[in-house]
Amino acid sequence: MSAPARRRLAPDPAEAAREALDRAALERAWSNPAGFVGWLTSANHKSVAIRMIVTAFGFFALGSALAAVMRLQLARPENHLVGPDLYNQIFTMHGSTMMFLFAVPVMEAFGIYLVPLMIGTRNVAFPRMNNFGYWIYLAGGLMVWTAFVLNIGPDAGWFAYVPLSGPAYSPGKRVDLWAQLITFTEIAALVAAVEIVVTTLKMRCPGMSLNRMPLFVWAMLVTAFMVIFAMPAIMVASTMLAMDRMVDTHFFNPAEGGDALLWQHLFWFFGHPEVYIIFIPATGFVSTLVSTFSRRRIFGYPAMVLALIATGFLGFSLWVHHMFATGLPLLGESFFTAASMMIAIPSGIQVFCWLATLRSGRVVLRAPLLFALGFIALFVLGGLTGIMLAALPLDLQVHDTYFVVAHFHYVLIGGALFPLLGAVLFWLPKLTGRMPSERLGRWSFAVTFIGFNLTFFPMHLLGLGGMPRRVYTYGPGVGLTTGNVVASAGAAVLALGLLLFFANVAWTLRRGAPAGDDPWGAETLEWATTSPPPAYNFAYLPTVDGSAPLWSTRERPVVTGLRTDVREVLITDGIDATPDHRHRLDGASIWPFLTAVAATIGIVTALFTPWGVTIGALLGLITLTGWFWPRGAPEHAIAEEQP
Amino acid sequence: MSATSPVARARALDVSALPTIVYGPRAPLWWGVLGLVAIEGTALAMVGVAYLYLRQNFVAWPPEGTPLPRLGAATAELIVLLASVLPMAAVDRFARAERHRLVVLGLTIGIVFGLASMALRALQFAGALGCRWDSHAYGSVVWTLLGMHAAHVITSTIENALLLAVLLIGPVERKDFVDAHINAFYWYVIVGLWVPTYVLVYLAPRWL
Amino acid sequence: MTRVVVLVIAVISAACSGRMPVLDPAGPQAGRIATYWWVSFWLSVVILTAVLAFLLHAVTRRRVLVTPPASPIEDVRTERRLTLGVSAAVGATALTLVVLLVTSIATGRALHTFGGTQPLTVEVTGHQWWWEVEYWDPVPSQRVRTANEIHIPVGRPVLVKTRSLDVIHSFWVPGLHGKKDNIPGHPSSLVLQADRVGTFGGRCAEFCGVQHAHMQLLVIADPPDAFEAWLQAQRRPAAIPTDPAAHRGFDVFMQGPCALCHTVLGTPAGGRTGPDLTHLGSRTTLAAGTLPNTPGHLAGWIIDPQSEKPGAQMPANSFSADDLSALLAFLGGLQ
Amino acid sequence: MKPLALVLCAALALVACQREQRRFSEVAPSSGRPTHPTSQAGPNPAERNAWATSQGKQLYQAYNCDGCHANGGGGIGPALMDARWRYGSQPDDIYASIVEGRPNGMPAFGGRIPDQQVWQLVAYVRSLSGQPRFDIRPTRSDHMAVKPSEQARRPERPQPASQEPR
Repeated sequence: MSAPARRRLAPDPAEAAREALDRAALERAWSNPAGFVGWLTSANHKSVAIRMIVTAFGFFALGSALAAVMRLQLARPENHLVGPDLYNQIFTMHGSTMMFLFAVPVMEAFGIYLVPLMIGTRNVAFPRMNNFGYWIYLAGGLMVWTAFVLNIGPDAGWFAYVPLSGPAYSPGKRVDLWAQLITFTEIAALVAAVEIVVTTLKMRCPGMSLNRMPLFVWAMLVTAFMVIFAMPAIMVASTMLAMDRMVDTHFFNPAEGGDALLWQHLFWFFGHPEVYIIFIPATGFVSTLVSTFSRRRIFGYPAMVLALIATGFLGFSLWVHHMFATGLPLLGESFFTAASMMIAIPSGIQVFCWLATLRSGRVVLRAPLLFALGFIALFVLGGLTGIMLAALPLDLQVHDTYFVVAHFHYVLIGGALFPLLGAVLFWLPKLTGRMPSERLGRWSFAVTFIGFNLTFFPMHLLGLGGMPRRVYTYGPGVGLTTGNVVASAGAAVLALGLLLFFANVAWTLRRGAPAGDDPWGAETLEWATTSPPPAYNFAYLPTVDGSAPLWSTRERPVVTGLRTDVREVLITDGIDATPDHRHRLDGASIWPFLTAVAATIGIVTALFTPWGVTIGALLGLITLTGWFWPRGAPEHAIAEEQP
Repeated sequence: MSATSPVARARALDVSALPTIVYGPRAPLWWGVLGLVAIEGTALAMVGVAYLYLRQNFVAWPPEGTPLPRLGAATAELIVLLASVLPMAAVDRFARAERHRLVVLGLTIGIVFGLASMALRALQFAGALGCRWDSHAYGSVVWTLLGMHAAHVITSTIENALLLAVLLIGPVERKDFVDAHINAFYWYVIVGLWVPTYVLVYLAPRWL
Repeated sequence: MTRVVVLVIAVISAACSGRMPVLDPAGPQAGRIATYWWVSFWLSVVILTAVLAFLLHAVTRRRVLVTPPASPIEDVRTERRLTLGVSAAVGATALTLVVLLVTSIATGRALHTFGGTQPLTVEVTGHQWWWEVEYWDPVPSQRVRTANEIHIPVGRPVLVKTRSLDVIHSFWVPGLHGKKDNIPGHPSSLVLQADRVGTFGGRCAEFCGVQHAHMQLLVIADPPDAFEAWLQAQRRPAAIPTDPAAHRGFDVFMQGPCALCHTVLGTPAGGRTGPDLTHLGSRTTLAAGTLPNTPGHLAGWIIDPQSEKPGAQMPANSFSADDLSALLAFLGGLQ
Repeated sequence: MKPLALVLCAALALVACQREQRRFSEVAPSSGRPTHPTSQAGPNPAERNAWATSQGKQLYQAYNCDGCHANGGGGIGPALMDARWRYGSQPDDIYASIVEGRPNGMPAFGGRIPDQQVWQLVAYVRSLSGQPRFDIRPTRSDHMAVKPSEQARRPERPQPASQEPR
């Protein structure tokens, strides 16, 4: 069992044979059951993550289709393509889908795929929870999209401001569906966040102290902490909303001492960190891409880490800049203006460090890097308009106009989607074992970049021209036609660019050249294993002594002595990653799926009657009993003490 | 390229001598429960903030026509919960020593305390608050605070009961003791959360 | 890249040909905000240009077009230079932010101050989906209630009190000032002033339901004496029409559906659900800026409001042709 | 799996569309004034639609019904949230009460309130005593109102009350 690592070069045939034996044993221990049931039960972080990424991009396609319909509707004044009722459902679904069903899940999915590989371990800390999280996420998405298809889509905006979203002004089940969507997606997001925190803190390979962690892992760690402290606010708020709507509580009823602003405080206490929850993983992508393709480690690693942490903290202190127009006390507004502007400093540090890395490295201009460079340009522009919005006086003018729409699409598409697309191209060889087309990659970047700017730059001017958000039409002759026409035309170009991108992905899957372990010459541990990685990730867990393990020329020992016949991983100390104990992970199981089904039944029933909560809890009790009931694993019995 | 290059057998890091069962912050599950606690604590804190925020909208607190919440059942529950820390601390300790019978005994006592707490909570819902959840915003927020915390008491008691069943029916595994000690940890948090909840719901109206 | 620049310039020039009320201020409040806009705009242009130039320079220099070389590069002297550079850039960022912060706070304070003149107080209530406007006066009978159009005197500050009884709306007249939300349970206010005669478009800026798009208003700045004359005229109740057609319209109005929701001062009609129609004829638009106020549009609106403004609270009505023309005669007379 | 999902969706669609549809653009003629109530065949469509019932609730205020009937508790007019129905509890009966008026003060609103809105009012009036299905009935208002809300009320079994006024 304790053979030294022989990955590519194995001069000693005896050791090569031993490694082959170990791999065969690991394969048996870590592989999932085959077939449909295996698909439901998977406890492999990679297959769950890929599923989640594919699902998230599916919802992205749906959300984009809605965006296309909105651009068609707004392509000319007083258009009658969709009426106001449908339009309101469309923009609500667009926002909710993109935020809750695409951006957050896809970032966490990348974290779940990459973090165990990057820190050199075999799986995430709670593999069954991981599977549960995926099914809950899928159920939430399917529920709300089914409702939308049935013309019961939520229609009060992704922010669902009360009293508009309350019982008196949103009758029917539309907003209830939105509130339950929140329940679903927040459970999924929180599960993934805890997963990532514990995996990162307890499962890093020996030697990977916190100050040697890849920046992407740092980014995911900060993100996961932000999720843990931000999402409860929206869960509480949406639960209050659901109770106001269903069991007559008065949280938001001004006539009975409730308060409409309470909703806004709770919502934005989540809503603003949410933006950073999407953006921080993207900075992790960019750091990885910039470092790899500059052929040097990222400049200013400690500053980058501190900037991430500072962003994480500051992100919680500026929610009120979404509420400047509500008329809060002046002093408070000045504080929140200052805090909102201050967050530009950590963002600035990151941008400057990337520029310094590019400037001092030897740039290899490959397609994934192009997306990262596009990100820098767009994000700086979006950041600058963000600083404008942080200023109370200017915010009073452009708040809730297309200027804001332009701003947040620059920071969310420019700041998160571009790095994400770059990341997809970059890690596609690892995920699939095949190289994407460089040429298609470059074309898709160019078309997407141009299309994006054509679509969203004019929106700045539309906002200054007085066009508010969330209107289904506008009058002719008020100076809004040109900008809207250009934006709609740009949307077509943007759609073409995205289609090219996904065509590239499809081409890669069918025709891509074999990638090899490390086609980009990257530095982090996921490139030290095969592409795609085996179920157990590494035959022997690596150890590291620096921050760019694959670029180090020093020889490092590998970990031996972990059992290969069961799913055993090495748990290390949280700070300096010294080996602490061996831990057995749970294997594949149907119960997480059944628990997700039980929860779904409960949550959906709760749309109609409060008894749904009880029903869901009872069903959940049954499935959780099945989940945790021991099934006589002899190697854990007291009698059989391990050495 | 160290991780991909051949290494001498002597330089391999052999971890086979490391333990497989550990307790406390060394165990990943402990951290997982800590994450859960952070989430639930934040959620409860948010409702607490909402309570204080809604206070501003009222002249009197509780609002006129609503009596002050009665202290009896809640204070009794506070005592029960604080006392329940003792058996659960025993579970914690005996679990680390893998003392099967004593853990079973401690859990049983813990469950009895949990049931007592639930009964006392039911009494509070039945009348101690002096209003319904749909009376006014005050009613909504105090019912929610109590309800959220009650959900935790119920969850944790059920968890203890399940674990007790596992320990009684078997086959008992060593990791069940890790679970037992983590249940104790979770129970401490629930007792800890009852203190600010109690203060907000029952004492704060007397001061605010 | 050039293509992009050319396109962007084309877009900007195309869009700038339209009117941009935010950048075309007509009063001191909007003026101060526009000044702040230009400060931050030019600073942003400088920063963006600098970053993009540096980025282009960085990636075009020392480029490797082949597959990655094996050994990455880093050397101590370069690192020190980079540290200096990055620190300087961060320092400059902080400095810029301080400048912006101070300017922003100063601008914000200035927005709350106004000259010694006694402001005119107007209470604006947002409804789904129209604006109720009340000119405040210590004598209740002197108060004036109208809808969707606010006349103000040039050169005098106007205290706009915002409130709402249903959902959240936001009062926004970009040529004069920024927004202020109308939130149920949270009355608020802002002070604006017009420095020139003119008509300024405004609208609801907070999503408020199905017809948020058609919740507009007009602010009409008149010379002070013209304003006083207008206000006096608005105080007069409507006269019972003597003209037979209009009188028949009056009957239709009072006995038909209209009076259930609308008020006409001086008549039995006292509904408060819809806009006050006492001086409907003096207004320029119908249905909160949805239609111009012409007899044809008014007729269409009365018969079938839902095709122009689907979801509006006004129901469809059926009148005989005679009744309708009589009603229009009556409504046209409400000057 | 798939056919089952399809069937489920179809069933949902049937149930859902009816209770959720929002029909703004019905160019409904005003209710006939002096004629018989256009008592339609079958039950009131508004009563199977949560949005329409909620519109009825808004109209109940807009048309000042609460001026006499209060929030269902009665005042000048009779209570609407109890089980006593002087002129019948069926939608058609309530329609007739609104359109034709009733002795002792209930005015005739025929010709003043469009038909569609009358039916919405009928649905709401019946929901005051818990008649329509529970997930159609509105929940709490955004103003001071009788508790519990219409949805939380236990449905009353309507009993025709004696004809003489109370």
